[in-house]
Amino acid sequence: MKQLPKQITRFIAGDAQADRIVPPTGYTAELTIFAAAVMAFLAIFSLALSSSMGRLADRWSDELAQSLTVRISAPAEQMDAQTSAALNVLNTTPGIASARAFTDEEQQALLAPWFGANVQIDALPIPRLIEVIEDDGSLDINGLRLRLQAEAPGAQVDDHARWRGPLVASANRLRLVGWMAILLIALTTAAIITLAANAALAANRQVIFVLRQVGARDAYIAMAFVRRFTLRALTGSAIGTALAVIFMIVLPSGAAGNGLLTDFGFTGGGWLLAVLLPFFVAGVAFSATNAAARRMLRSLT
Amino acid sequence: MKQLPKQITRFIAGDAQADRIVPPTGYTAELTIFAAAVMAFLAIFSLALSSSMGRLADRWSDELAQSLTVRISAPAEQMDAQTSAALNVLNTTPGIASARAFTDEEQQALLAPWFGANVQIDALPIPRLIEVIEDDGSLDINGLRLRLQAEAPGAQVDDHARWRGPLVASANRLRLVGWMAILLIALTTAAIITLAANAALAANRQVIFVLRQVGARDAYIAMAFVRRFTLRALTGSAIGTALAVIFMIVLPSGAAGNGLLTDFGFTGGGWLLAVLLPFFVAGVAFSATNAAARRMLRSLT
Amino acid sequence: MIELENVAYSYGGGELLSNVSLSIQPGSFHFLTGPSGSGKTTFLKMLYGELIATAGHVRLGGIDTRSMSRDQIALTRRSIGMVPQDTQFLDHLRLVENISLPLLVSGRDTGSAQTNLDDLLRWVGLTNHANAYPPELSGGERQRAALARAVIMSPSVILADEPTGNVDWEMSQRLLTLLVELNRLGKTILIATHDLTLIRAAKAQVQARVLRIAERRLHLAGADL
Amino acid sequence: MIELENVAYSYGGGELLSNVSLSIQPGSFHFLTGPSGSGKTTFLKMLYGELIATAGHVRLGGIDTRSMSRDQIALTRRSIGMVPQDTQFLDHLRLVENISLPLLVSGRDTGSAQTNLDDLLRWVGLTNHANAYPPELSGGERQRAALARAVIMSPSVILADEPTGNVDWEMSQRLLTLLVELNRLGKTILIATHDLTLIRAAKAQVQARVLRIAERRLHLAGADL
Ligand SMILES: Nc1ncnc2c1ncn2[C@@H]1O[C@H](COP(=O)(O)OP(=O)(O)OP(=O)(O)O)[C@@H](O)[C@H]1O
Ligand SMILES: Nc1ncnc2c1ncn2[C@@H]1O[C@H](COP(=O)(O)OP(=O)(O)OP(=O)(O)O)[C@@H](O)[C@H]1O
Ligand SMILES: [Mg+2]
Ligand SMILES: [Mg+2]
Repeated sequence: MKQLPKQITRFIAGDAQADRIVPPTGYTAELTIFAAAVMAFLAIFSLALSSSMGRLADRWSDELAQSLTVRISAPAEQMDAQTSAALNVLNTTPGIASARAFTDEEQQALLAPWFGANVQIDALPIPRLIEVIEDDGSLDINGLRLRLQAEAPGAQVDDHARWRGPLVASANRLRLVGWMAILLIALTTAAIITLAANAALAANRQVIFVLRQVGARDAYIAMAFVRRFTLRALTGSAIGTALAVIFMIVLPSGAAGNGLLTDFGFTGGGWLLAVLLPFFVAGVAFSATNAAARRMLRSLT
Repeated sequence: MKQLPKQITRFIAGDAQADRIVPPTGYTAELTIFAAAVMAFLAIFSLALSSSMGRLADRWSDELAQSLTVRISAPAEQMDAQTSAALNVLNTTPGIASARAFTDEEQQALLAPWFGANVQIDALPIPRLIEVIEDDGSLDINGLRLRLQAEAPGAQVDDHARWRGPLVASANRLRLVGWMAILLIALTTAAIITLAANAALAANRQVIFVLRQVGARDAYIAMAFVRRFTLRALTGSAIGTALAVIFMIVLPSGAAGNGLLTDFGFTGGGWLLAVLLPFFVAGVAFSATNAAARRMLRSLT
Repeated sequence: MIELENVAYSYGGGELLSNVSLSIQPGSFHFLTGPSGSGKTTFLKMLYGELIATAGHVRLGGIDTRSMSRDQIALTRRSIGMVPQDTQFLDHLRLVENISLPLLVSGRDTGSAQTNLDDLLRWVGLTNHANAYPPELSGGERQRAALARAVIMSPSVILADEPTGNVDWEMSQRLLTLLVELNRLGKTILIATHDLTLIRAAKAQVQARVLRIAERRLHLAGADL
Repeated sequence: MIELENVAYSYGGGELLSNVSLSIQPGSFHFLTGPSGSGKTTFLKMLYGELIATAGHVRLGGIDTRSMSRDQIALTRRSIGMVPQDTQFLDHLRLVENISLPLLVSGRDTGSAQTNLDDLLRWVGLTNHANAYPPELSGGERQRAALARAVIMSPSVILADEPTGNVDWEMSQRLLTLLVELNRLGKTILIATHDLTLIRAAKAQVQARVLRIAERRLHLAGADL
């Protein structure tokens, strides 16, 4: 294990002379670098999309948690009694984290759009509003309605704010699409690199034949090709990743607010993934080329 | 021109004997088909994303167009006069398509969330609401406020519904990202096919040399390769397109409502583009291979 | 008719061949000799449009190869059979298909050449290998296949570059007989070889001129060969 | 020491070689002849681990090639210099690099072999082409380069498959002299050739046995050659 870093250094530094035995493979080289770059670019973008959508879904879910309102319409003298009865019911209902009556100031603020800021709220027969915060999805709204009807006849449950539910579902689905795209891109990268490595090896059959003929061992021949392809894949995907990151940074960040993509990009974990991506691609290239080289070698004596 | 269909038929049917002169190119063949398929798949998805986002942005923009409300709070006896004065101002303001006072029933419906459905609206000192529909973005809200202050002192302009603005911007940006992805994918496809064609031609240098040696014309040699690659690209991208379309159809369509992706997919024009995509890819393959073949041929006598 | 007028060739360094003038009459039989590396292959390639003289004129059928279009060169090659020194084939096609390749690429019917093809295979001793793929052939078999491919179109000129380098004496006599027969039918023959015994054997059967490359020039060898 | 015991080889059809037994002593000089397609190349490939006998045993240094691992074959090849009939090189490397390739792949210092390399290039007449790329060489030059590559490691066995098929008489004498010299230094030499004059010339310089393949069997040719 202590040898590993040395091995890696040697792998990257390579043996300048041994390297020369593999011809510059021209188009397959460009193909590998290019494909690795594009795939890394697309992967980073999908990752950012997934990650943004994930955060959006989380935020909207949080807002949804406060989406239930109970409205008590009752004659002024019964108002307080019914309010505390309703609060009682709510605080003993499973699935509800907390329930709290709005203060007069809060009610006034809510109504401002309709009446203007200078309305005298006490002069109006305004219902009392109770803000309910759910704690998970387990709240049984119909059961709650029945219990409230019994305890506080003037109480009405209003979940009109639930309209954001489908939005959350959509954001979650976009996140899923993002992850699927990443998976697809990873598979494609592996496949393209494998095919490119195979194509290069097939094109270099003569080289491999000559090397075997003059007494080269399989490991020596395979390593020469593997090094080439791994370094190419690493280079390509590093370029693609860097371009994608730069692109995301300079992408105009749009209007502030709760927009969909105003915070398009990564959080900490995403950055880590972005840094690891080129090494992942290099790893794929390493094993693909190694397998292809061994297979080709076995077909020659 | 009348000859064109015949030429195309001949191109696809090919010359079975002439075809054999090009060896089955193994890995580059698989590479081309695979790359074309994946790229078509991704392109269709990006197209669907763009198209969905476009529709979403359009719908939200439409809703935004009705996002302005004017509220008239005035003593009951001045209400009608101020309302018609305000309507007057609104109807002569540039950038406003129409303005219309809500009826009592509409106002009651709007207030229902706050007071319940059985509130007696005439008993309340409720302001009159005027729904304003903008026609483009040219409305000068501050100018409008000043004019209204002069004509109808009780009028207040409320554009609180504008909160969806950033959402529309975001949807538009997602649409843009989708188009950028399509562009990137198109460029990548062209590049991968070009590189694969070049790699295959480089690997077949001996074949081309022998053919020239025995008296084959450039056009004959080039066409053999071009046919191969074009048909491969067509096959690959048709497979990819078909898979993407099937995938989109079976993708669970999620909750109904105004979700982001509940109508993820194409409208008419999108379907047309999907059908055309494989032919576009085939066209790219045709010109890329032709250019590569001509280039390689010129390097041999 | 092949004409060379003050031809020179250089691969970029000094001139390999200088001031070569020659006229090869239709129906004539020529040998080309010279030490290894003297330029025999280079010379043949010029007669074939694969290399263009760096100075002077090489005229095939009266047209300077330098002014020929690529298609003209392709068409000219259909009347020239070339046996290259390093024989190359389409490795994915069987031997018969490789031998009839010139017919295929020129759009001729390969069926009508069938008897011709069978006779040819028998003569060069490859009947048993008709369905083999080129990598399955021995060195001498490849050389014989290349000769068969060169003559299948019944070209008016046959250029052969060391056609007997890998075959035994008996087989080289057989191949020579084939070329002599073709010459009697009016074909022009030019053979580059370092095998002096082959030249001597040929001279017994046909009137052949021997050209020798020495010190960048083309000489006509005397009767001492 | 190379030993063959009841060896047979078949490419899938009938047997090409049958019942071949032979023992090649270290330091011996052998020629292998036979008509084109008789199996000379096939025979050499078996002595080299490229083909494995379909019956019988081929033992190199006492070990049956059939039971050798791939790495063992690679290592064995470092003590066998092979001049193949169809010479192949790494076309992206210069001639000197190609000739020293065996040193490179076996991890030996190419620097120490420098004088050796220079002498060798001079002997095979390729000093002027040291920096050329293989596709820029003539047929004979390639063959000479292959011989140089085969002997650069000073292997104990040298197998040469038609090493003079593309060179003129003088050059073939030069190459023969090189091989005779190496034989005098104790190397085992086996040359497959159809060139009987080469064999005769060699017999004047060295005690050589001539093997002939005929009708699937290996015969020892008499003194009549
Ligand atoms: N493509 C090339 N670039 C540079 N030099 C070349 C090229 N091809 C051949 N030469 C050089 O030109 C010289 C003549 O080569 P050519 O093949 O014509 O010789 P040759 O007479 O046919 O020899 P041989 O009998 O060995 O076949 C050689 O020294 C060779 O190295
Ligand atoms: N890979 C192969 N598959 C099938 N048959 C083969 C293969 N290689 C060679 N042969 C056949 O085996 C026979 C012997 O081939 P080999 O190359 O050993 O002959 P050779 O004696 O070296 O001939 P030459 O003097 O022409 O080089 C030939 O008839 C050839 O067609
Ligand atoms: Mg030559
Ligand atoms: Mg042989």
